[in-house]
Amino acid sequence: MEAVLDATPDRRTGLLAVFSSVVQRDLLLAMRRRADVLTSFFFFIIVVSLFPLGVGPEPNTLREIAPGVVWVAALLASMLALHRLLAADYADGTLEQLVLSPKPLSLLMLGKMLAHWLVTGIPLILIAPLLGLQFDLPGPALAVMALGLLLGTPVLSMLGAIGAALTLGVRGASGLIALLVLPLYIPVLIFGAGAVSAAVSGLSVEGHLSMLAAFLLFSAVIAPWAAAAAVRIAVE
Amino acid sequence: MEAVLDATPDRRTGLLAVFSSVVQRDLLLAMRRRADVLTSFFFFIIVVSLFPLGVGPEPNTLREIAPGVVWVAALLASMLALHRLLAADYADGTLEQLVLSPKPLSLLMLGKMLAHWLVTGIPLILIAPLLGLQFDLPGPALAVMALGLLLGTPVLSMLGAIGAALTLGVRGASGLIALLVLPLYIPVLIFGAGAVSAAVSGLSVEGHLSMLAAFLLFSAVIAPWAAAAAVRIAVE
Amino acid sequence: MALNIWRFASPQVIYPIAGRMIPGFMLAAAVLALAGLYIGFFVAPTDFQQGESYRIIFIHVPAAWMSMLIYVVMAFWCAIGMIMRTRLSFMMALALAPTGALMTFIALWTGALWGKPAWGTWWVWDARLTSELILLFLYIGFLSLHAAIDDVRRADRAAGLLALVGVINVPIIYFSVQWWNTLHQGASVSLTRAPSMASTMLAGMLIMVLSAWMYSIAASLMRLRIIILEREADADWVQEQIVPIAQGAKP
Amino acid sequence: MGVPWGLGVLQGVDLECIRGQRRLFSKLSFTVQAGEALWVSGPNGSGKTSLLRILCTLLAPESGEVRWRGRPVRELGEAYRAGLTYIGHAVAVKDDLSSLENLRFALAQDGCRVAEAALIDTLARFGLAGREELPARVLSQGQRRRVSLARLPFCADRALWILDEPLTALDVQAVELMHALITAHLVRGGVVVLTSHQPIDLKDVSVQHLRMVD
Amino acid sequence: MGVPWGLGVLQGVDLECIRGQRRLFSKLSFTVQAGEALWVSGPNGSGKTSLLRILCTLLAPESGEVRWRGRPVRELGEAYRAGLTYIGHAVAVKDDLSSLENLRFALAQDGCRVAEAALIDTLARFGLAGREELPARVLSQGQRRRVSLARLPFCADRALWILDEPLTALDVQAVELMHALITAHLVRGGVVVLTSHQPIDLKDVSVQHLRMVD
Ligand code: HEM
Ligand SMILES: Nc1ncnc2c1ncn2[C@@H]1O[C@H](COP(=O)(O)OP(=O)(O)OP(=O)(O)O)[C@@H](O)[C@H]1O
Ligand SMILES: Nc1ncnc2c1ncn2[C@@H]1O[C@H](COP(=O)(O)OP(=O)(O)OP(=O)(O)O)[C@@H](O)[C@H]1O
Ligand SMILES: [Mg+2]
Ligand SMILES: [Mg+2]
Repeated sequence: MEAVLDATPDRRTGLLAVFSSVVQRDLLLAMRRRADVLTSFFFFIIVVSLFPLGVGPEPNTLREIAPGVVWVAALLASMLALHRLLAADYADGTLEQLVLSPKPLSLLMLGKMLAHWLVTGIPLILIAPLLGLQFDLPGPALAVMALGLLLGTPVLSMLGAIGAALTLGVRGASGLIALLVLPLYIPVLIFGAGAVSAAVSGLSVEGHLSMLAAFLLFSAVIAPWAAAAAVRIAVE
Repeated sequence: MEAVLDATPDRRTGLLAVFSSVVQRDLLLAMRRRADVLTSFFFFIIVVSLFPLGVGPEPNTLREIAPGVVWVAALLASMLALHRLLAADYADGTLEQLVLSPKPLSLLMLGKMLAHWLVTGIPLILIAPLLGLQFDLPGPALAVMALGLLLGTPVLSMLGAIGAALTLGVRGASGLIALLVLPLYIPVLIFGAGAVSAAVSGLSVEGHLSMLAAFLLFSAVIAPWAAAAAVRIAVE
Repeated sequence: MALNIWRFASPQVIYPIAGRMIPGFMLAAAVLALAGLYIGFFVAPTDFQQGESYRIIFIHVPAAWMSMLIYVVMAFWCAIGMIMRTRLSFMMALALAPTGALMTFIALWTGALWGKPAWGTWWVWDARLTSELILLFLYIGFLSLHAAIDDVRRADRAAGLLALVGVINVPIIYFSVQWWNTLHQGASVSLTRAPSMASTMLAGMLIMVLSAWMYSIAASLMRLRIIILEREADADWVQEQIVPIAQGAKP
Repeated sequence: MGVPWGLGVLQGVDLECIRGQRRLFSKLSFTVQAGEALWVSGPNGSGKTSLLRILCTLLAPESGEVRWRGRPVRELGEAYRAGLTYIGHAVAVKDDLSSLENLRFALAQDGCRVAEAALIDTLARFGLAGREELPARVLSQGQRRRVSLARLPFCADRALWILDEPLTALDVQAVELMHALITAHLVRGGVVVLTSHQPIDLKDVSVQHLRMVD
Repeated sequence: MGVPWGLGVLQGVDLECIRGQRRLFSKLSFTVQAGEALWVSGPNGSGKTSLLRILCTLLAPESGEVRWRGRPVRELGEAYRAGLTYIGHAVAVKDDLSSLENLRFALAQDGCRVAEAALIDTLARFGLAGREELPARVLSQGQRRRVSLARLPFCADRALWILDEPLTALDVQAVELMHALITAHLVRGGVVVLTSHQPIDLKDVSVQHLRMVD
């Protein structure tokens, strides 16, 4: 019995250690549910593939709608995984524990956003060019698409986390998230898809991409703080 | 104390009463979470409206992609609400109680499917023609779209319930549902969007619509049974 | 009768029988593949419309047919397992799925390779192609669902149910060319176009189909043996099989 | 088959339960007579919940069988479930519905229709007077459990009650009420199977104690 | 704020709590000394959980304040939370992680790094030997609670423990272990606030009993 009563932890761990433990735990959970990691990925592929089915096989139309379709699918795939970003932690009491942590909650939220992006964003970025190929997009447009997604998907994860936090414990959360988050996603969609369209027609893409970069910076500053505030409200 | 101990219930209630109590309860829950009812609705509207943003304002392209976009959005909106169809009942023990009911489980499942359709399907059918109008679809095509949705959305609810039941308590369920269910939705998508496209080009839509009707009959026979089987597997 | 045999055939009985059958099927697969490819690439004449590229048919069609057939067989085993509660049938189904997915993948890939010279594009969103893609998703869904559930009994039955529901897709693939007018050939087009070639082409194709059958059976049996070992790891007969092997004895 | 009725109402015969790689119990047999309670106790994880789920057919035993009035419950099917009330760990209470609605629907799905007044009355006796209309979300832990237990008085006509830790989270007064309910059910000839880490304090009725071991 | 240190370590001053339209308590004041336990008991719904959540700042009181070493906890903020361990009704155990991983991450998020061996050792003492690698999903109700409680031995350096019904679902042996843990914490000068419907059986330490009324 004695040993139990005086286990001595090492409490000199810094911010970074706590941050990375949050990221690690979420990644580990995602790996456990291996299906999950693959799923937003497959969801993305399936949604992208659904459109041509509904729209018909005309290659010119397809090339024209490709940027929009890929970006809308990326939005939806990113959103699909949002519900599990915080809801499970809320239900089982983990979130209370995070709120009671002496480390800044916004940092912990940033960790969760990072994990979400690693699990949902990265696979999209990797597969999108392949799907674009099937829509017959030219090479430079594919590169622009990947770059745009690289800048845009973290924004999706960060804004999404705010929505997820705001809807915690709210009746019908998973639907409400969509409602809150999709409008916030629209600027990303417009500039992301715009960049690809511009590349297809050989125009300059710099303006679009730098807007995306600006969104990224902006949400990196705002989102962790906003999400933390929302979580505090939800836990109360 | 005595009164508590000998309350006498009236147990001569038939199948229909139990069925309608399942439907009523789910409808009441949906009304309580009023946000939810509105959400798959707004989700539908937002997704449909996102496309013109991503694709660009060219009216001919829009008219061409409209049937596909509306149907894909309907698929996704219907799928979005699937997770809550059974997962909450599973988590809080309600599903166990349904399984232990002496009434046939498949009937109770049909009740849940009906409630899901009333909450997610009906609003889509009502709003879709309005959205089609914005894509510049002609009148007859709008009527065909509404009719197609009327036949198709119950199929989505029923097939979806199977997917929801199969993924109960499974790691990463909400994603896995998408993976399982979207492929099953594809035939509905093809014939649903096909009917509208045919109507746009003035062709006969009878073949498409009767395929949808056949799907409806087929899934009305298969789905309650399959969902009940899946629920039994999950509860064990 | 056949059903009865399966019903009472225990994993313990099947394990050694499968072991004995595998080499035969493998050999047959190899020989038939060699013969089929020889006929396909050296005997069958060049197609006057498509040139040499049509020869991909000797891989494409067998793979496409197998992909559908295996799914049906898999669903059949699942149905047997659900109705008769036999463990072995679920193991059969699980053993078939990866081969089915592989065949589907090959059909898609060779189809795409063929599409470039034939239609000028790798991929079109045509009904046949798409429903074949759905088949791949169904296989993946089956395997993912199975993998996502820890309890084997539950995983078997849940995935089995999915397989049964998904069987509806197979007729869609098969009849898609009739239901929609698509880029993809209908069932008889390529054979009637040049009647003089039909017999050698047909022979080559059929031999390749047979070879695919043999390969699929062999591969599934191999996987079946592994699954049996995994699931029966605690059983005495497995211990007797494995322990001597681990100690260096001949299996 | 062939077991004469006199041998007992609820029987477990050589039950075996395996979860994962672990054999929780095997060769577990017991016989409960009408009017008798079976109190299952034992350390955490010893298989109490698993046993109860086997008894109500939610879980299939690895081997052995459960018999009700001499017949295997797998054969009885719906007929068995029609005489059974199971209240598990999960309370089956919907956050978004009020106590009253929760109770009403729980009973309706059980196929029984009850007058509104009787429902309100019962809730009051379960200490929820004035809280009938509150959504269950805001109720305390113990109050949520009370809502799920408030079904029991209406299940007097179901011979077999299977209750998994019904006393958890209940305060002293509610524990007494539960004791009274269970006693009344036994007196009228019902069978009650329940688990509890606290001792069961039933007077004037026969309680069989099944101790699970780890 | 003028309250001398000697008056106690944890103080509730004129606390009032209103949920919905209902005033759960008001003018509630108490003082807990170092080395003393506060056992909160009372009927279901009387506001025990609400009080504990107020004490750990998860809930704001309607009026009144909580003081720690004489200073209002709202002012102390992070400094207060750094000396606090709260284990609520929700166990914060992830179904998909093993017991070991659950414990490791719970500690890591608390900012404390522990050797693997110590974790395994502690889990064993909580009766989870041989189950360290099982996903929490398959654990029994009591075992899940044990996983969440296994954090406590590593929180010896946190002065204030707030535990909401820590004994629920625990078997006799685990209850004893909890008593020992709490006693040890009090002996070393910590403060423990806990709720329980079962009587708290702490010897040789001073336990203050706060009875909530409905
Ligand atoms: C990725 C693209 C493709 C897919 C997914 C695909 C799929 C299939 C499937 C599933 C079958 C078997 C169904 C049946 O026998 O009716 C099949 C057969 C066949 N495919 Fe493809 N195919 C693709 C591309 C092509 C291309 C580009 C050609 C030639 C231009 C082609 C020519 C054929 C022929 C000749 C048959 C045999 C039809 C028969 O005699 O029954 N396929 N394909
Ligand atoms: N997949 C598995 N592998 C190993 N053990 C498992 C698995 N699934 C369940 N178990 C074990 O089975 C037991 C389930 O016990 P059950 O829930 O029936 O216990 P209980 O007696 O009700 O306990 P409690 O008092 O805590 O409620 C646990 O010991 C659990 O660890
Ligand atoms: N919106 C509301 N309107 C009215 N009453 C409310 C509202 N929200 C909460 N309550 C009441 O507040 C109380 C919350 O009690 P709390 O959870 O603190 O009780 P507790 O003492 O922990 O009970 P238990 O022993 O059951 O855990 C309950 O009586 C609940 O009915
Ligand atoms: Mg239990
Ligand atoms: Mg409480």
